[in-house]
Amino acid sequence: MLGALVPYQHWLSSGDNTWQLVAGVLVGLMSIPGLAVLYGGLVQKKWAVNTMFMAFTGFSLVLVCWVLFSFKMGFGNSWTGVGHGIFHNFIGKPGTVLSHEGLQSQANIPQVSGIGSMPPFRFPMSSLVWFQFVFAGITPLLFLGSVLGRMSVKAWMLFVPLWSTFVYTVNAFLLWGGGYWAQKGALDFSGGYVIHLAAGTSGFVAAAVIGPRLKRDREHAVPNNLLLVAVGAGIVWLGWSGFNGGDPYFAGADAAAAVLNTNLCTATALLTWVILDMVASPMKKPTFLGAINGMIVGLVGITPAAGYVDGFGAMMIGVIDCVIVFFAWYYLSKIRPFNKVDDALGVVYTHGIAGFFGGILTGFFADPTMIVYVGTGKTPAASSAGLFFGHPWQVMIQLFAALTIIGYDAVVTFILLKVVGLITPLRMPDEVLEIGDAAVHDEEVIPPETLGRMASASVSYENS
Amino acid sequence: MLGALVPYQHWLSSGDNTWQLVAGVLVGLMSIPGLAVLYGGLVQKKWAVNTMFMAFTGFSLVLVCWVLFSFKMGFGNSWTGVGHGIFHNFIGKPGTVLSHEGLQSQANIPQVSGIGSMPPFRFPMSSLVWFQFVFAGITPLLFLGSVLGRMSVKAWMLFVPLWSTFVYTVNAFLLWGGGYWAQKGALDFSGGYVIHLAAGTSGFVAAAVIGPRLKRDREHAVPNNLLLVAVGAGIVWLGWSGFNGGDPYFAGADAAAAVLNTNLCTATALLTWVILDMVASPMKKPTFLGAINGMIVGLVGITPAAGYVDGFGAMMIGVIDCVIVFFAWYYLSKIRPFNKVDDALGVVYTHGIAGFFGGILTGFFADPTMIVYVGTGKTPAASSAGLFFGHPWQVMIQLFAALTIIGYDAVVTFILLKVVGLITPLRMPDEVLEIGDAAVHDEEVIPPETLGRMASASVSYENS
Amino acid sequence: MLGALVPYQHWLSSGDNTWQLVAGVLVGLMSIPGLAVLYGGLVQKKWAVNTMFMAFTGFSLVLVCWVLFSFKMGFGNSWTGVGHGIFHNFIGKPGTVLSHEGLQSQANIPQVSGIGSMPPFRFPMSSLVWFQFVFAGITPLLFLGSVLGRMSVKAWMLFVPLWSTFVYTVNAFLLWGGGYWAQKGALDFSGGYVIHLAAGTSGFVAAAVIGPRLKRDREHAVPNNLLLVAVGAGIVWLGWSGFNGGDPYFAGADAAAAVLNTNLCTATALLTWVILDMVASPMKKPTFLGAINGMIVGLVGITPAAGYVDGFGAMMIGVIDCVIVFFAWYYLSKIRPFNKVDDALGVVYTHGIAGFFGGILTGFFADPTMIVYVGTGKTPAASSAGLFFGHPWQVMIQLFAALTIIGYDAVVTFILLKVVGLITPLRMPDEVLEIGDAAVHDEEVIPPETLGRMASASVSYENS
Amino acid sequence: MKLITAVIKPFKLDDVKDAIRSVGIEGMTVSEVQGAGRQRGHTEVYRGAEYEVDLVPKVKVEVLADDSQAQDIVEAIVNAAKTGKIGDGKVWVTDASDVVRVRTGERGSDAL
Amino acid sequence: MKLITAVIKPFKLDDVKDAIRSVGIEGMTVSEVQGAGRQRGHTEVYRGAEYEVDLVPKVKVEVLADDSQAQDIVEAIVNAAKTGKIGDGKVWVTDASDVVRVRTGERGSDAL
Amino acid sequence: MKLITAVIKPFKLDDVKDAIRSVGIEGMTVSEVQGAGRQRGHTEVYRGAEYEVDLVPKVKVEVLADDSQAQDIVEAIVNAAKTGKIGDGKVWVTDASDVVRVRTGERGSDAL
Ligand SMILES: Nc1ncnc2c1ncn2[C@@H]1O[C@H](COP(=O)(O)OP(=O)(O)O)[C@@H](O)[C@H]1O
Ligand SMILES: Nc1ncnc2c1ncn2[C@@H]1O[C@H](COP(=O)(O)OP(=O)(O)O)[C@@H](O)[C@H]1O
Ligand SMILES: Nc1ncnc2c1ncn2[C@@H]1O[C@H](COP(=O)(O)OP(=O)(O)O)[C@@H](O)[C@H]1O
Repeated sequence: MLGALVPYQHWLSSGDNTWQLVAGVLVGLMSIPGLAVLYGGLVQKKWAVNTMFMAFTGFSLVLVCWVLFSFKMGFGNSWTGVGHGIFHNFIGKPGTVLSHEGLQSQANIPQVSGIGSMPPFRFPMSSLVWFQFVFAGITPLLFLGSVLGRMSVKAWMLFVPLWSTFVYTVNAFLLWGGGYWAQKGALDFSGGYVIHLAAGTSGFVAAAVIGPRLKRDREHAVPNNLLLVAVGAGIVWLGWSGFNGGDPYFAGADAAAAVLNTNLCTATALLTWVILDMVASPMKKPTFLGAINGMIVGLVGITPAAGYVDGFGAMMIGVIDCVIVFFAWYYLSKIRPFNKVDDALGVVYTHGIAGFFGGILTGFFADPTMIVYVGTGKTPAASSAGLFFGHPWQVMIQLFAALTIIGYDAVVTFILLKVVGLITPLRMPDEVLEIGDAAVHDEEVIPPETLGRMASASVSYENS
Repeated sequence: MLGALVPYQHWLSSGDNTWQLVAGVLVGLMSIPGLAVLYGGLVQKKWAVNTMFMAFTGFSLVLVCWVLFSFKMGFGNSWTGVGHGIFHNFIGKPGTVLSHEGLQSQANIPQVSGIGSMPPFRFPMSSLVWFQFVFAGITPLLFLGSVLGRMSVKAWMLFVPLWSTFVYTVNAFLLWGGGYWAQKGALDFSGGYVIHLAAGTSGFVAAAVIGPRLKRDREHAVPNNLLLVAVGAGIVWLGWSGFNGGDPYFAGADAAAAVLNTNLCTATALLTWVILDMVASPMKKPTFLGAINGMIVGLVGITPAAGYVDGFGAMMIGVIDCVIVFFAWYYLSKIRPFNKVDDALGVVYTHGIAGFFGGILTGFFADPTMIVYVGTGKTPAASSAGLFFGHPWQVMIQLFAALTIIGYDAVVTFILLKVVGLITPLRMPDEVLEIGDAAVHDEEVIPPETLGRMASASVSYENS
Repeated sequence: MLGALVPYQHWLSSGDNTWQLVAGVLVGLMSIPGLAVLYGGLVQKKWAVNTMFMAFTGFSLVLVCWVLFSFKMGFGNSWTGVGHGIFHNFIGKPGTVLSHEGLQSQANIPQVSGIGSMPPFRFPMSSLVWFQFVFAGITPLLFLGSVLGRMSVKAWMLFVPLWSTFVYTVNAFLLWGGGYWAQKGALDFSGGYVIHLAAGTSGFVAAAVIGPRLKRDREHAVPNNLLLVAVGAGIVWLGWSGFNGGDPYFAGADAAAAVLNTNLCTATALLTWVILDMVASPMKKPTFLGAINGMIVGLVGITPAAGYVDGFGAMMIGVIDCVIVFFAWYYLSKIRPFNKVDDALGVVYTHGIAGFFGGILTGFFADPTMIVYVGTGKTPAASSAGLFFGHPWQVMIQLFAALTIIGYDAVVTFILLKVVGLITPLRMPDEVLEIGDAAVHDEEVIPPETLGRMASASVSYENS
Repeated sequence: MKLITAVIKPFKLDDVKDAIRSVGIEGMTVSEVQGAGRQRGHTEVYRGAEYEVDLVPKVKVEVLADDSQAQDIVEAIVNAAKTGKIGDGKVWVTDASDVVRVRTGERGSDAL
Repeated sequence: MKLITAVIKPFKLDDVKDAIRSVGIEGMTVSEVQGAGRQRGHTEVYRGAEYEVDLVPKVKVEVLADDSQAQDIVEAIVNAAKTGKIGDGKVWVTDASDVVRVRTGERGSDAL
Repeated sequence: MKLITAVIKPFKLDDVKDAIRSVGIEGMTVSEVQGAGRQRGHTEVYRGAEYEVDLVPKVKVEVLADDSQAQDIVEAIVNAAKTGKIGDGKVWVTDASDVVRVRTGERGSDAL
């Protein structure tokens, strides 16, 4: 036979490609419906529809930008060309990934993959674009938790693309795209900084700039349905196996270790919060939402560490990060600036502080016997060591990387919101805030069935 | 060693098999719980249980038929033997796939795979049967949206197997099983015609034959819970990555491209509907259910195209199909026959029309540089070209294939319903319709807890 | 080039590893959010939060024990050393799997894999630990259904780790870890005995020891929301594709057959219950919760059999097991001891009896042409034969294995609860039972929004 | 002043509202209630356990009106709510000694 | 005609319904309400924020009856609803000047 | 005895409760209702179909009080519930001929 059809090119591994695609789907599910209904159930009833609307549109907006220009800003060639220092390694050059090369050629992060620190990818560009998109897409949904209940739809629909373009891509390039902090050896396995610290920081700044919810809403800020919170939280938890498991980019031993560590740290942190609730909270009772908080802290805390630490490290991060966030939640929240900013769902604690300390703890617990990639011949295996494994400087690298993210993201978030504010008001008017969903969207999460009447049924049978 | 146990035969690729199985699970989740709760949340409260009951039983009925006879009708050898013309390439010969060969031998679509147009499969029959079942299983659940709120349970339980056997298998054979339209080069990547146009057409005909819902129900046709709509919609969206991603049958570059295109078209269409809602709807407000409508249109629109078009094509399909469906939804619905048929959830728009134009647009945007299968030696790669890539005839092929589906499905749906109507009434009696779930199933979606009392607790502790 | 980075060791197959990881995620989703919201929706409103809290904490507790000591008790070397008889093949030696070897070395069940009956694994330890954890983690959540609405949180948090350590690991070692019943050839593909018979037995004993729910609660034991039941049930159903599909440990033909069989048996059983509801239940009406019961019976029934039977066997198990459980549910429940124990959700029927007969039926229907592993050279393929295929003794093996599980689990559950009862009361006090969630957790599933006021908002903006 | 209370079938609410308005009263207060009476409830079955709901969903409408309007309103409600089938409901009238409009403090007829 | 209104503990509804029927009245209207009184509410906690619910779920039962039956009904309700613990509720009686059965237009005692 | 019924804006409930307590009455019964009146409802849109909800969520508070306290309570409620915007609601007073505390069987003022 002179030739035949084969399903794919020689560089492609169907196992690795499948893992990358499925991991992407799992992370996608964390956003839609995961976070949409987790937040949709956590807010009071009058804001459930608006919260979900923001989640669905935010996710969509990022994807459109992603393929048009921003994927390359995070994972392409440095915009300012090759060079030293942070300014030459800050952001990638924008470009589309819409062509058949952008979809079907071999995936590649030019400043990272196949050039020593990472084996060449065994899947196509579209798998990489998809996988990295779901991370870019979830980040605005995380900080939505800070600003819901007052941010206007139009402002949201402008701010999300801008933030994703000017903040997220920089975070990603610096740590994952081969930028400055990647070169310095900062560790962020799956986004403790790029995503969670970023969401916590930007959400907090945005909550401050946009201003608080109505007093009346803060006084009745009870969840509308904990069953939906559980649906969302459960999908977020298990979906996180893809979040962290997909980041080695290969379905190997490190991916599996990352999956197990993720779940282990999460279980540990969840139980830690439950125990703290029972002994250190004002009511001394275990609460379901406390368990969910602990769960999120564990998920966030292990994110920068998942494939770098061993199981012991994963459990320690779960305990330590959860204790820190628990006490921040109860005590830090009483002092400035935390008591002056209405961060509606407390994103600054469960994502910002949890991500910050997760990253720092990675600097302590990174275990060099955990092999991310296997060396052959004389090439040593790729792995990383933290303070407890003879590399104390790692903690400082982690700290400085974190401060870069906090500083940059806070400032640019502030500027972008001021710019958006020139175009459209950031807040909804008070009359709209008083009513909520019914005023913003003409919809209610549970419409009062017997108390209304269809007036014009544009899509419905008419009696003839 | 003279021999050993190995996990699988040489023809099997664990990567491809995993992808096919997981893609099947994702599509399965789109039905159960996806559509079940999407529709269950969209209907008014009195019909939520019935809607979900229909979804769970419909899915189950198709699977039983599928393994007993209908899989082979869609994907087996032509019933009427080899020959030319549509009648010799219309439907496969029924047969079971219950034996160990039906489960564990190498998968094969006799008129398609491994015979030039497609490489031989690298997974077993059961993966193929499973993967194709989830498509067969979801289709009746889609047109359930047209007939809910009045179709009787018994009629449903007869109609679904009949429709699946006499309509779905023909659609599938014609386009996917190597039948007439496959031979003519009609493109339907994952079911824009086989599934969505079919569901829209058959649902519409069924709604007409069965008659409208009660006037009282149409006047109170508000959703009972948008959070559940979000749960369902989110699972449907992300699950669609398996819907379209699984259709190359290999976890290669085209699968990845299909996944990315699917999400991209969906995001684009969702945003298009939101913007149209803000500028062209009567209230000029963005609505959550509008976003969901746009999402569905995008998912349906990209379905016939997913692995044939590039990213630009995917976005264009998202915009164009959504604009068409949006205006059909608001204006076409006011004229005959659309204003005379009570298609409860508007399936004819979001699936029928969206699928029809998705298929036509595939005829425009199919990009021949998108490689479905890679050619080796002198064999050219398998790909397809549309009008914008020098193959104008493709649009006509798409059109004629669509008309075949519309015509055949409408007529046979009509006949089957008349037959079912001879056996059992198609509609529930009006007294039952007035009450809803409590009359049909003795269940309510949210039973009034304090207002009732357990009379005979067949499964409960008795005081001794 | 003298060397390079490669993504993984030569023994690792990315396809098999991906399958094992994804199957684990699917099973994890069955617990969280699957069972959490299935049960959370099935209980009356006052217990929804508590039910979900128990599910999330139970799952977490098992994982922590699992990596610290209990995985090795189920899947390690025999604690009492090599030897004959049940006491030398009863339980593994405890040990941690937290080190990098526990995470990244090649997976291995010392008394099973790679030693004749199973090819060597192609994935790392962490994939195995993860995959087997999700089974260990779901089991307590299943028997939660028997004891909810009165078991105290503290007792639960002590009992779950003890039960998992002293009961589950023994079940697993006996049948899956190479213990006594594995050596005798007892068949339990994915846990008909290890998990479901165990949950049914232990739940029933626990319900008896802890005592019934309040009379008042039993009289109002209506579900609080069937839409959430559908969300949970749907995830449980489709997730079960991983439950049974993952158990060959390779993504081969048997995995695919197990997936298809699982769905087929489930669809069959669901329809069987629906038909029995229509002809043999007191009200002669099809019910949604009847369909869900049938679904669960099908899932449980095929679990011990999934990769051993052909499609015909799968359907027969669906029908037979469902008929048995249906009549047990309606008639056995009226006689002692079943009418004396308040098994809140009837776990003893849908898991205990369904699992028992699923296992027995496996002894009838196991088809030796279903190849679990492929033999090469002179090594025969690994497969199993039941009574209908010339191996009548298999039924007795199945029976004795079942009786071992029932006897051991019942006795040890009883002892463990008595021990826990010495430390903390097993039941909540009656005053707490009267109120439910609001008393146990200071939370309600749907807080009454307009009727309360935030008093101290520890995490909220303060007016300055 | 009179307080007219009507317990009606839920789907008749729109008609009853229109009827009351046609008498010249714009305001009313509506709530969802459950009724027992000649109209029988029904049995629900959850997992085989029979659950008797002997109450039927109704809507309660309360209207304050001048003594002079009271009879007209009662008539209007009865006509609008009637289907002739069991369970159509009741209307009753009680005396209200005082009525105040919160916004203005107006009393009596002015408060309506 | 009298309108007897009872606010009771929700789980006593079945007993109260039976008690009213034993006096010979079949019809009544029931609704879910929240009560404040001696029986204290409780505090809920959502993500650390304390939320005071000082209201307690109650069920309200309204029964129209002939003047002659009113006292018996009050007695029957009080006996059936009593647990002796704080929060058992209240029963009160008001005058209804007119009662109509919607279905038939019957008035007064015939309308019950 | 008087029964004071107030229909108010939901977010005013806390203030109204406090106001009633300041007059010396601890007990009251609260329910969620829907009001029609000058305050307009709104239109909701579900998948393009317009759905008119002409009712506005309100809270109803019922308080039994001695005749002597009734006026004070009405004043207190009106003051607490007032925002000055349309839709603040109504308060009305009816006579209760009898009141019983279920727990003790006490009647009249003692039952409050
Ligand atoms: N004695 C009563 N007191 C209060 N409400 C009543 C009384 N009798 C009937 N009702 C209310 O009127 C509704 C209709 O009464 P029912 O006896 O079913 O029908 P009809 O009034 O047509 O004879 C009941 O559901 C209940 O809400
Ligand atoms: N003054 C009142 N006006 C109206 N309802 C009242 C009044 N006082 C009490 N109630 C109702 O009676 C219920 C029981 O009253 P409470 O004071 O708690 O107990 P008890 O009646 O046993 O002393 C309250 O929850 C409330 O619904
Ligand atoms: N005639 C009436 N009978 C009973 N309730 C009324 C009446 N008029 C108004 N209400 C109640 O009072 C509420 C406020 O009345 P509305 O006319 O909107 O404002 P305002 O009292 O400020 O003029 C209404 O929502 C309704 O619940």
